[in-house]
Parts: sequence; C-alpha cells; structure tokens
Amino acid sequence: MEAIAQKIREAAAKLLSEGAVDCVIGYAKGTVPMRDYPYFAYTPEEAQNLTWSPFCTNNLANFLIRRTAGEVGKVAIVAQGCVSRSIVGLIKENQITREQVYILGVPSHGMVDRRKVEARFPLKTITEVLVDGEDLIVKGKGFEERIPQKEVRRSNCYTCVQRNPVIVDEVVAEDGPNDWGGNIDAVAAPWEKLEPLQRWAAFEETVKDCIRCYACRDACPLCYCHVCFVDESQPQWCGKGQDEADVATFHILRAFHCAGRCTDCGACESACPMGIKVRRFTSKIEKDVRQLYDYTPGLDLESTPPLSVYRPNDPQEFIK
Amino acid sequence: MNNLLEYIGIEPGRLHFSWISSAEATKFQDTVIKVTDAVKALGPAQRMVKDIRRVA
Amino acid sequence: MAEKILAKDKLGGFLEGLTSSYEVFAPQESEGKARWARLEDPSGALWEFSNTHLSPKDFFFPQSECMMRFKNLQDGEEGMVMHSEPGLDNKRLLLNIRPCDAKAFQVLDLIFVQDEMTDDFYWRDKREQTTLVGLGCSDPCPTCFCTSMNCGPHSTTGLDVLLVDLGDKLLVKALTEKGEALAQGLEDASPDDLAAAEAQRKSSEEQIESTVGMDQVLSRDMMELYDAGHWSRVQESCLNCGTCTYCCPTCHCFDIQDETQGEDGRRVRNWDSCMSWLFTMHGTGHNPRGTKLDRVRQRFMHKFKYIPAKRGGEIGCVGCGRCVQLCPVNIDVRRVVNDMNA
Amino acid sequence: MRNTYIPYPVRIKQTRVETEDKMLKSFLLEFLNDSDAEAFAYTPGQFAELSVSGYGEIPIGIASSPTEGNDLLFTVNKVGSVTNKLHTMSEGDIMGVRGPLGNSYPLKDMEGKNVVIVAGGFAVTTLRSTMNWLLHPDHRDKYGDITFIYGARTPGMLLYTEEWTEWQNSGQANVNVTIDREAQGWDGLVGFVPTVTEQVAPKPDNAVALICGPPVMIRFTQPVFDKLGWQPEQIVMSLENRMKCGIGICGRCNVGPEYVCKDGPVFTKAQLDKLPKEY
Repeated sequence: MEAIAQKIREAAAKLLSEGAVDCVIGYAKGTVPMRDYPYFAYTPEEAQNLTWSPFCTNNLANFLIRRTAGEVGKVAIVAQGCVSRSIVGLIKENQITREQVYILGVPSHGMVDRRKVEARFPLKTITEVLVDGEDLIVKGKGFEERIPQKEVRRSNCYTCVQRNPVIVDEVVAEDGPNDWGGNIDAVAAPWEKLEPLQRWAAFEETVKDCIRCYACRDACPLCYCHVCFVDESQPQWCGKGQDEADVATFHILRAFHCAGRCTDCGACESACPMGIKVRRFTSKIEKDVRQLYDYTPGLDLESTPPLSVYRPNDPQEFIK
Repeated sequence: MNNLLEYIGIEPGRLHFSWISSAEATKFQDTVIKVTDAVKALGPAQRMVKDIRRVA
Repeated sequence: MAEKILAKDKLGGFLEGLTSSYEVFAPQESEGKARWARLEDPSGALWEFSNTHLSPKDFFFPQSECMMRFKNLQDGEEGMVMHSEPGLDNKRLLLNIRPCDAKAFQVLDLIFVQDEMTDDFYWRDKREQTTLVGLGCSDPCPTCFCTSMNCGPHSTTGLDVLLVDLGDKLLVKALTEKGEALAQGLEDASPDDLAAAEAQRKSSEEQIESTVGMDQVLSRDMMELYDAGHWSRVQESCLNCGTCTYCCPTCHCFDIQDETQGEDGRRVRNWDSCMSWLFTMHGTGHNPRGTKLDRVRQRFMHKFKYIPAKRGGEIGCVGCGRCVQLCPVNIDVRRVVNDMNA
Repeated sequence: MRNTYIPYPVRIKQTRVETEDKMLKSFLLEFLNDSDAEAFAYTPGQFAELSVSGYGEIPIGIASSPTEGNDLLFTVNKVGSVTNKLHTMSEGDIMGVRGPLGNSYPLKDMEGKNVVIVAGGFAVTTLRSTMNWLLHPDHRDKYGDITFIYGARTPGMLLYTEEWTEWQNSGQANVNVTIDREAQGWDGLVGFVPTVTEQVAPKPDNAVALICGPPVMIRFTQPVFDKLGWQPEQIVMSLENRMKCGIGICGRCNVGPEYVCKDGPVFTKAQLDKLPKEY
C-alpha cells in the first residue's frame, strides 16, 4: 500500500515538475480516522502529500466536471477501476474529453467501509486506524483491535468486477486480479425477494434517516446536472421538506437518472452522513440494465449506453 | 422505472406505458379509460402519499 | 445557585417524576449511535456517550416546520388569510444534552430573537417551553474543540441544569429558575462533591486535544480575511452538499415554501444550506455568491467573523466537531480556522 | 406577542399595467383591518413581502409614500412563480403584505441638504416614495434643491409618467427624465443615466445622492459622482438580494455581516466599500 503511495507521489511530482499537467488530483491523509480526502497537488512539493490507502472512498472523477471547470488546466488524476469507469462515462456523455485528463492508473484493493468498523465499537470513539498489511489496527480510548480488511470492506468493493483501471495513461502500479470473486447479481436488488408490502416497509426504513443534504448526489460523478430536478422551482417536481413522499421522490428519481450509467463506485454511500444504503436502489437499476440490455457502464469507450439508443429488439413488454 | 417502482413496493398497475401516435385519437381515448379503470380498481394509493393537513 | 446531589439509586424515581410533568427526550442508543429520542423508559437514557450523531437543534428549529395554514380558495376573503400554527401544548425537557449544544442555542437566541420585528415566534415558543438539563462531558472526542470556542465540557451557558456524573451520584447544578424547580427537594452537595465535580471539569478540559486560535480571526480586518488566499485551497474538494450545515448546531438558514393540496394550504419552512448555489440566486439570473469559493467562504466567515462582529463577540461555532466527523471530503473546520488565524 | 411571519390581509384596490412590455404592473393595496394599517408604519426606502397563498412571498420596495394615506403601492416585475401569479390577480382579490421591512433612506439626516435622486428602470419605486415624501408640503421646506434623474430604455418603459410630469411642472424639483435611444414622439432627454448625471452635474456641497437601479447603471454612475467630487458618505444606495424571512434570520441576503433585509436595503457607499461585493 505504502509502496503504491510512494509511486503515486513520484509520478505526480514528475508530471508537475515537467509541466505536463497543472494539477494532480489524488488523495491525502485526512484529519480523522478512515477519511482520506480528495487532494489537489499543484507543485512537486505538494505531490508529497498524496497518499493511497483503503480509505480513499471519494470518486475523484467528480472533480473533473463542473466543480473545477475553468479552475485548472490539464489535470492528472489517480484512478482505480471505478474512477476510471466514471471517467469513461463522462467522456461518453461529452462532459470531458479524453485529452483533458491524464490518468494515473492504480489497481484497487477495495476500500474500507468506515461504518462497518464503527459498528464494531458501539458508542465508542475510534481515535486512530492503522493499516498493517491485510489488517486494520483500530485504536480508541481503552481498546485496540486488529480487524482483517476483508471483513469490513465496502459492499460494492466485494462485488467489484473491475478493480483495474480500464483506461490509463501511466501505470503507477501493475494490474492485479480484476475481481474479488463476488457475484453482484447475487446481492444486487436485495428486495426482489420480498413481498410488495415488505418492500415498501424496507424502502421506508432505508430512507428514514435522510436529511436531504444531497451528499449522495454531490459526491456522484454522474450527477452533474446544472440544476438538479429536486432544486427546480418552475416547475417544482417535488417538495423541499422532510415529508416522506418528497424524500422518497428524491431517492427514486435520483436512482433512475443513473440508469445505465452507475458504475457502483459506492461514493454515494460513503459520503452519506446518515449511513443510508443508497445502493439498494441503484443496484436494482443496474441489474435490470445488465439483464435487459446486456450492458455494464464504463467498461469501454466504444459501446453505446442503452438508454441513449433505440434498438428494434429492445425489450418492450411493459408497453401496453 | 416500472421495475424500480415495483421493486420499492409501489403496486404494479399504477404506472402504464403506451405507444400512441398523434393520429390515434380513439386508441388514446381507449387507453385513458383502461388506465383510469385499472387505477380506480386499485383504490386510493397508500404509499408515497403526502398529506399536508397532518400535523408534523 | 445551589448545588444539589442526586444519588444514582434514586435516579429512576427522579426521572419517572420528570416524565409526569414533561415530555422528556434524551440521547439513547440506536444502531450503535447515540440519538435523541423520546424517553419512554428511564433506564434507556445514555450516561456514557460522546455526543449525539446530529445536533438537537431540530427540537427548536425542525428541519421542516409548518408555520401557518390557509384555505386554498382563490375567491373569497378567507382564501388568502394566514393562520399561525399554535405553539407547543406541553412542556419539554431535554435530558443529558451536551454543554456545547446548549451553548449553540444561546448563540441562536441572539439571532432568532433580536427585537420586536425579528422575534421568531416558533423558535421562541419552543425555547420557552423547554428545559435543558445538561450532562458535563467526562470523555471528550478527539474532534472536540469547544474550549477554543468560548465553551467547554462543563460549560453552563444556555443550560437550566448541569449534571456532573460522580459515579454513584450526580451533582445537580441548577442554573435558572426552570432549573431550580427541578432541583427542589434534593440534598445539598457536600464540599467533597463540589471538589470532585471541579476535578472532573479540569480533567475534561485537559483532555480536549484540539485547540485553535481565534485571536487573529477576531482582530483581523474583515476584508483582509475575506480576500485571503487560503479560501481557494479550502474549497477545492468541497462537494457543496449540505452535510456540514445540517449537522451543525448553530447553522440556521432556512427556506420558506408554500404547499397546497385540494382546499388546504400551508406555508412551511425547511432547513436550507448556504452551500447550495441556488440559495442566493436572483430571479434575474444574477448570483451574488456564484462560485463554490464564495459559498465555502461564506460559511466560515459567517461563523467566525460575521457573527462575532454582529453579536457582541459571540462565535457562531461551539466546537462540537460534528462537521469534522461527517464532512464527506474531510474539510476540517479546525484547519480552516487555523488558516484564518495565521 | 405578534407573530411577525404572518402577513396582513389586504385587498387589491387597483391594478395598472405600467410598461409597454407588460412586465411591470402596479398594485394598490388596501388593508382589510384598520389596525393593521396603523401597525404598518413605514418610511420611504423600506420594502415589504407580498404574499400570495399557495405561491409564496416576494420582497418588493414600497412605491407609495406614507404621506399618501394608508393604501400601499407596489410595482412588480414578472420574473418568478409568485410574481407571475400576482400579475394574473385582479382588483378585489385578497392577498397578504408583511412588513414594513428593512431600513429607509436617511430622510432625517438629509434635512437641510440638497438631494439628488438617481433612478434606473423599475428601481424607481422606492424613490417615487421618497419624492412624494420630500415634495409633501409638510416636508418640502426642510430640504434644499431636489434633482431627480430617471432613465429607462424607451418612453414606454417609464413608470409614473403623470407624477414626474407634475413634479416637473410644479417647479419643486429639477426633473431630468431620459431614455436610452431616440424614439418617436419623445422630445425629452436622450442618453444613459450616467451621461445625463454628468450633464446635470449635481454639486457635492451639502448634498446627498440616493441611487437605485440595475447593477450596470450603478457601476457607471458611481465614477461620475467620484469625478464630481462626491464623498462615499454622501452616496446612498439601495440593494436587493434574494430574501426569504425578511427579518434578518434566514441567511441568504447577507453582504458580509450585514443583512440586506434588516440592516439594509439602504447603505451608504462608505459602508459598502468596507463590505464584500456579494450583491
């Protein structure tokens, strides 16, 4: 892990000192345990702050779109499998061009779900989490425990099918195994097996804590709409308050807008301050897209997204 | 959309899709009648209902 | 004000007594976190926890609150006349609120109730109907920095009663008339109890690991701070989501919306966030805070410069550390204040 | 204790489409209850939240002057959902008014001084209020020369034509009304407000200028005043930012520590020079 971090620093410093890019977007060590954060290095010295760890849960592709538009020139970005897939998506949707971005490819070893670690220590405060090989050493007041990373990874990382970046300009670390052996279709759309009444109850239970901060949306590289439908006032599509129908509308429609686009990077769930399992909706959508259109988003630059093209054999049983 | 709504527990039958040309007035009329009948048969919606009279 | 003692073995009866005259809320465990909930069973109240996941500001300033109602009839006089929602019809008590959260309400009082015109009925009513019983912190988090923000683990500002957990008993420090009413009939505290409470206060304060300086922030020229170079770095990773503003005990921005349904209508206020670019957007398309930098700077300047300038030096932050823990991109307010203070 | 979020009920007494593009419409409102009219004691420069149930509220400067009686005049530009609805409403309809809100022009401090009023477009509203107040027999003697400069794109976009014509004819004020470009049937001044201001060249000695208009007009008018030797303390401007609560709480209209809705909307240039340009 530290070896890769060192290679990222070296590659970034080289790019910046040669003037090949104006900025390298990577991760730096956070001020709280298990929260490494998006970092923008502009000089070879700043490149020394870059890191690589199991706590890099933000999708950096997010920072290639409007949020930094005009602020930086040519950018290099540290990209593992899911981030590179999001970049592919953004190129396909004409949000960025391939030439604008220089990709420093890194294989993903899977990121840790902070909440799974916290859940092991109810009401306790974790003060430090160290990475020791395949384990985490979790320290707090009056306790220290060793936890294998593989027990506390984010759910989306277990079923990842593309740990290695799909497009790369510079290989920082050699590709590893591309998946963990998890089967996404076995765990996606967990409510399909429930009865309709139970489904609604499960849905309500899932979104009950939502505070509508929109961190899920704002952390998502797909959610680049200038005015999101929830913010529209003319017409106003849904209420702005905490009524459960309005909260539900937000989650249902946001998920739907990601259809055929979501790469299951998990940034939404990692960003949510309330621990809402947003992937319970998006995983259903993507499962349908796989089954109905045989399509997985962000794997290559050539194929056409199914929702933007009409094919005579598109499934249409639902049209009556 | 249909699948997603069913997935979260909205009863099937509240969302309908039809393909009607602007020239097919009769088909439009028939479809609207069919859809309204189908939705009426389901009764008032119980889920995703906002009631602003409720005291928060 | 007198300090009293409540033995832990009498605590159950004491709390039972409270629930008969108040609607009592307290932090309770739910899914591994401390969360505010109605106290149905006195034994459910938490006595050892850092702080609740979200601030209790919702009790006084709900995320969505109906302000007034009207009949949605276009014709006829009744159609457009607004009727205020009534105030609370019962007394509330928040048990084991942390001193930082209570201090936040005192800061918000200065904003919600300023003069005859700026006198927020909804806020004031709930504040008047609610008694705050605080619990001094004995085990602060690494993200707590209250002592740098005119506050502290045993701060009494904004509380009616401060409790200090002394093991087998609680020191009960009544601070207001509302508090006196609660402490009535309890035994007086002994000098030893007082000394033990004082020792705990000192030890808690010493345990606060993070401190930030505010002296330069307060004395520096406002425009110099506003134009400082560090803002462009602070804002880089910001997602402009509302997490920091919604978990913050002092953030108080809101939006007002009308909703109608058949013949009914209501005017509702909802939390809003200065992080949203639409927050300040004019109908004409002009936006006074059009960039992410403008918005990020606004949030910090508001807390650490504008509020002190406007409210007699009070700081718009109490150092609870929630935003530090919850920000999805780890924008750490302590770092930002240090940058501002440099 | 009164709940200051509740609007006073008012009846639309009169409406008038003001401009040729039909985007500006004036509403004369009368209070349903006399006690409300009494409670609504205002001074020129203040604004109010107009409330249309089911649509929301919109902050609008008060165009009438308290010297004109209890009825309130508002001129509303059709831009958003509330104002669009408002434009469809007619005489006799009931709506709400909340206020008066904000501070006013410094009428007291202006006593004994010459007054220059510069208005652009429909921002003339609160300055109409001010003019009516200043020219009222009870007040006129307290002020020196009054210069009124007002510009709009075309003659058809000018508001309150009858009134400023009357001010002009009465000789009580030096009235300069201008349009951007030559137009048929217009024999008055032609040119942008800053240019006209420079031509009229009001002297800074013992004078106060009240400026209200679109940002571009303000941007080009300020240097004219600077050139003529005016000090920032003598220049008074009215701002508008997006607002909701109108009483200094909800947090969106602030310019630095100052809330436009409560500490403003009227600020001197000297004050604004020390504040962020977030308006």
